[in-house]
Amino acid sequence: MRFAFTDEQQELARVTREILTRECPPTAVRKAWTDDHLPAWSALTAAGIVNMTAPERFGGAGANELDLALVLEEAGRAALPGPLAAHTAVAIPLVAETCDDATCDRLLGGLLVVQLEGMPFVESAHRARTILVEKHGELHAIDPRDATIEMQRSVDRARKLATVTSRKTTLLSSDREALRRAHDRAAFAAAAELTGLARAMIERTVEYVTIRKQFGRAVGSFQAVKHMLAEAHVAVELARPCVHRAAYALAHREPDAPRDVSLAKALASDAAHLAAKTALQCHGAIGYSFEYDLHLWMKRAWALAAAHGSAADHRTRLAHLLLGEAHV
Amino acid sequence: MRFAFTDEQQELARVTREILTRECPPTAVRKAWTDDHLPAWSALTAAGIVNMTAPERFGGAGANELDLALVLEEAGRAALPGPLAAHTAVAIPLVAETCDDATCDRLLGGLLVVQLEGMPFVESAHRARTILVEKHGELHAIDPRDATIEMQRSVDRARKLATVTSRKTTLLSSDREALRRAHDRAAFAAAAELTGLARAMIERTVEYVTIRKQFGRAVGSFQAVKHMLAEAHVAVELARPCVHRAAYALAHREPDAPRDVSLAKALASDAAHLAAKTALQCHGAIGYSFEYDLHLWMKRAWALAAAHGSAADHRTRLAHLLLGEAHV
Amino acid sequence: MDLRFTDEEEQFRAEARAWLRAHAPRDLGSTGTREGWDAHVAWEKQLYAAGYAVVAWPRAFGGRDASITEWLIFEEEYYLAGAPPRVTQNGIFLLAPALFEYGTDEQKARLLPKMAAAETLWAQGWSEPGAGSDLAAVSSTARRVDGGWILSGQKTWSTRGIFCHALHGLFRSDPSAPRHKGLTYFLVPLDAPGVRVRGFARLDGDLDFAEVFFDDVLVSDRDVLGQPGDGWRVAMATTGSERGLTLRSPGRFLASASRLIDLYRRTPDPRVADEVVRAWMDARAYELLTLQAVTKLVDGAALGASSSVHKLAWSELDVRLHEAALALLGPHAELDDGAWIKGWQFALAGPIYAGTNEIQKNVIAERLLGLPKEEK
Amino acid sequence: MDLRFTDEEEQFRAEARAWLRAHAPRDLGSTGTREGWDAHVAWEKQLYAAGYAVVAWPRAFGGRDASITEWLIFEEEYYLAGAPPRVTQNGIFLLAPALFEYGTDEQKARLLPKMAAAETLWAQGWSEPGAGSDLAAVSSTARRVDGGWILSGQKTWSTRGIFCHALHGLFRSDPSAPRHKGLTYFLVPLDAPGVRVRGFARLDGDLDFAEVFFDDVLVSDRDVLGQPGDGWRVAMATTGSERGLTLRSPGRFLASASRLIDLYRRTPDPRVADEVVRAWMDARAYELLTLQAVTKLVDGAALGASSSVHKLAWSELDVRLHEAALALLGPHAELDDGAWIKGWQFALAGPIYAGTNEIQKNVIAERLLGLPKEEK
Repeated sequence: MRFAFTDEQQELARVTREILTRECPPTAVRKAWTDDHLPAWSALTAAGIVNMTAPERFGGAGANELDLALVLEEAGRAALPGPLAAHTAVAIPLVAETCDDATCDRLLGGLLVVQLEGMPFVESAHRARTILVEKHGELHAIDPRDATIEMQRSVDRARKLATVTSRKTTLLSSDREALRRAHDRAAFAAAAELTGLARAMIERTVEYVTIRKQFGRAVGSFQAVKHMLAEAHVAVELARPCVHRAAYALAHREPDAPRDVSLAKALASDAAHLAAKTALQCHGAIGYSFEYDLHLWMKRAWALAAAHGSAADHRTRLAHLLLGEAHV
Repeated sequence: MRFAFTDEQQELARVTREILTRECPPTAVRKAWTDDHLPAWSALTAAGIVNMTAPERFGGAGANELDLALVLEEAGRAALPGPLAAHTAVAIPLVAETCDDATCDRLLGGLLVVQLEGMPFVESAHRARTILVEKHGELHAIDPRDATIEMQRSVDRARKLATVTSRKTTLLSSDREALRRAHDRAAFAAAAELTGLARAMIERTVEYVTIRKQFGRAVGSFQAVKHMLAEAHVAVELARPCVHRAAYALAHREPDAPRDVSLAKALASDAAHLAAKTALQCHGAIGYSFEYDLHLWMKRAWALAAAHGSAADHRTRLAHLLLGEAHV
Repeated sequence: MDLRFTDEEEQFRAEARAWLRAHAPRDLGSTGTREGWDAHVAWEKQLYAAGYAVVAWPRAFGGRDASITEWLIFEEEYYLAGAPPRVTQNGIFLLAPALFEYGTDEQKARLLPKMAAAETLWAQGWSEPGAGSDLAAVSSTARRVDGGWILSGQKTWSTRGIFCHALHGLFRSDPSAPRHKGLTYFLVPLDAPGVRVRGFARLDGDLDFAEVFFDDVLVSDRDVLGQPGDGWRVAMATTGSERGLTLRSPGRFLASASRLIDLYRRTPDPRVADEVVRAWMDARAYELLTLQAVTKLVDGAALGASSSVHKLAWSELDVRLHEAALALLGPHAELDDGAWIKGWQFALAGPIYAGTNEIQKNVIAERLLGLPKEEK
Repeated sequence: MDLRFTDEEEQFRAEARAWLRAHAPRDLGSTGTREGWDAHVAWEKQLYAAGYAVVAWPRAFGGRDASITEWLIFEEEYYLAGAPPRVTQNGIFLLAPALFEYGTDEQKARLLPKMAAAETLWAQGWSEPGAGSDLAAVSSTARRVDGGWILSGQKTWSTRGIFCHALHGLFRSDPSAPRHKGLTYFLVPLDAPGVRVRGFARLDGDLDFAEVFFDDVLVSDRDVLGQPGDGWRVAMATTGSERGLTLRSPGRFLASASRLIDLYRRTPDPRVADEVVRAWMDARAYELLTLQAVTKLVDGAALGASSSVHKLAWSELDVRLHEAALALLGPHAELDDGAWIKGWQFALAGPIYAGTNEIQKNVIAERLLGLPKEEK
């Protein structure tokens, strides 16, 4: 029994953090709000991260969710804009496990985004080479040139959402199990990003309340502030091992993966919500200003907490899994 | 618009408090744990409180829920053992509004207790002259001498619970509306007692943390303790006007009374639970000891919060009232 | 206890309701834009013309001598009609109570009618970069000179302060006095030489805050509210005002709860039903708390520190209510196109402004429950 | 990451499970009565005879040299089998870690085997009437005399301390030293002249606490654990022990969650379903937190202040889990006849003992997050 990441996995997280510290500081996230700017993408591609989940023969590293978990956490930590989760954690594995080699060869070269049932919008659809769409339990491919892509404004402007409609779609697969796994991968990826976002908000808040003085002392020396931050920290510390356990379950295709994924997404969503609320309250007015960066993380956290199943959605799935028949 | 009690109602509360301070201190509540002891009952009877809700021609004062609200709050405040709520707030009005004069004359002289549907136990059944029982929407009377009364042990030993079975019952009424009101009166009375219990626990805790020192200062000077107590206080301050509004709605037989009663009982139950938990935590170990009196209030609060509809039960009723059809 | 309204009150309600439903505009745009601001000011002038701007004020100053109960009725109807936020708020709710209590007759006559008529729009100047929760740390200064005062320093977080004509706020006039003593309350024209106003955006991106810089701004003695050195007390008249933020209109939250219930009916989700019910419960409980307080005020009692209970109640319920709405909207909630996501961000300010909820809990603990102050 | 257990570990689990299911007794009565106590002690002796009393200890002292992973497996199986609370706990979980770290060879050889065999039952002597959260305020004294020490004072809140043979705890040996310095850790036979033990009841009425009075009790030098004046450090070895309360067995809470799910299935109430699910989630998350910590320990890291995260997690989930159970029981919950109302009262102690949760939050804020200490 060893519940920890390998040295290689930790090293990849370190590399990711280095790239994102350099290429995706808050100014870059802000730039993505106003421009159609995708920070760090080429550096992440060059580092082999963007396509890491593709099989080696298609230019990837055959990475699984355990390899991805810390990378996605780092993406959340930096509030990285763009389709890393959709492309790397969901679309590539979905194509790789449902399509023949010729199709893989064709699709895995370009940016993939994906719309699973239940999610009304697609992120970065306007940039994608191929848009994957789940419809009635089938997986279809859409060429963006055949599609009407209508941009939608998210409260987090760095998320470039759109609705996608197209008459011309190509059936890729009817493997419902693979699609079910794709849902779980999307929820897992969001959970990993959420714990990263939550940690970043707590860290940033700790820095601020250590410096900010009121009543002649650091705001962070007040017990009320300490306890709020401690509670948020505990929530994140409990969510993280659940996210890691979900990664393990997905990587090993365990039959209980849905249970572990729902646990992870529910706790990570709630932890990120709590961290956002705590961060704002402990900052006071400054955190409420648009010029201060906190809201870049907060709004991402709100969006991802609601995406791919809210905490309540995942608890409902758990109720069915745990309580079965008895759950009316 | 005048949302306050009359001078007479406040005076009656003052008298009740005087009686209970004298006749129902914690030692008396403790005595009721071990003996079959009913503190303050004769004094409350002598003061006209026990039968205050009976019509004047049957020896009462024709009092309504507005007259009762503060009296019941005082009963809660003192953790008064015994069937004051059942007899005075529920049974007497039920008999008075459903029975003919001859029956009233017969029943209203002695102690009445009542078992409404949904409540598995009767309090003080072994002392009653008459046990009222709701069955299939009808009101029956049972003579205790004809009944099997099996005592049950409550976590609050001052509550003398029993199950009552009897082959011989007398039909009193099939007035379903009156029975519905009886349920609401029982829930309202418990809510009023609960706010009294909650206030008493907060007051007692404030006293303790003001005296108790740790780390060279009063425990109550720590912000964490202050904020916990402030939150409990706010919960009680919000529940009280709801209890008072419910009293008004019942006294005036407003059609929305069920809504106001459910609001009152739900908030009062939660406020009392929070006050109990806060009181215990702020006391620390001493509050956890049986020799200290806090648990006399806590256990009553647990019992009454679950009785006559828990907070969740009443929120469910509110969901039906407010959301109607849409509430699946 | 008698919860009926008098015939006169019911009559007043019917008139207010009819007028508001007929006239209340929707979607006036953001008050952070000139256009949106002007539209809001136009609405204020329309309210004033109809006699509804400041119902509880004396007629002499533009009001209609309404009772506090009528004021509450008006507020309820105002929000039920879905009428816009009031850009006069910093004047009529925050400054006016202090003016009524500490203003000279000349000041009242000069300032109140224009405030009521939305001719003078007021900004609040309390917070500073270094004085938030710790308001008494104000470091902007007022220096006595011949025939007046010279103001210097910086105010910030002045809500809807960009397009205002005047600012009311605290300045340190005696640096040698104890913290709470050396403050004076000033009323400052924002077109005075040396004043610079910079707008900045709040959480939702709307340009709705202002920083105000004072670079040796000369004001006269008649711009002092109350006595020099008495600024803290004047400010407290504002925060404790029963018709200001303390009795923040229950109508606003009841109206929100009612919109939430409508949303639930359109997109029912039984898992959220309980949160919708709780939102209504909290709003209703807050209304009843307010009615109880109004009765106390009518009886001549002061609310004092219990206003902190009110602040906690409305600010927390507002957050919770919007959380329930976002839960109902699911993944659509993040779309920045609706009233709920806007309202949610607005609600998040509630636990911070007008004294953070942590400060309010300190007040409740120390002043209502009597717990010992933290030793310095 | 590899969450599989080795064949040896699975073998160990199978054996432990089989033995526990065959032998674990139910309903041994209250440990506050002589009869109940004796039954619990008999069970401990049975555990010892089977080699399960202290699995992770060296064989020399009565253990079986089990790894920390095996220890965790044993704990899980212990609770899944519904086996009784362990009356040896104050010895094997609290004193033993300090003995292993600070005890002399003579002390270890003399004390550990009898502790393991439940021949010596240990009580804890830390808290005093004036020293609870503020443990360093201990005022019971140890006075140096020829060939030993004289102990005086009072200890209290000694859980299951009534029928014990010995007590381990803190005494002030140097009143002139700074608060944390002048303490010495003593091991005191409770049959020594001058010791008086008084039982008192906890919340649920069980006589499960003891006060211990020391009236000039003479103890020898070999009854000192660690160096004189080093008592605080010795005590911290106890609280920081990974196999003691810090890694409080997840098995206990998983077993409770599983009983809660059974209760739900018997008396389903969809309104409580979400709380039941949350209870399971919390228990499972706590298990995973623990497994992660175990891996860190195996790698040689220390848990340090993060043990406060564990304490908050298990104590809060235990309360919540029992609240869900009581909600399912409805008005029947108040009957004092079931495991749930008993368990609820027991759970309520969790946020208080072993360092209140407020103290734990201070530790998390200051030592894990690095927030500044409160100024004195």
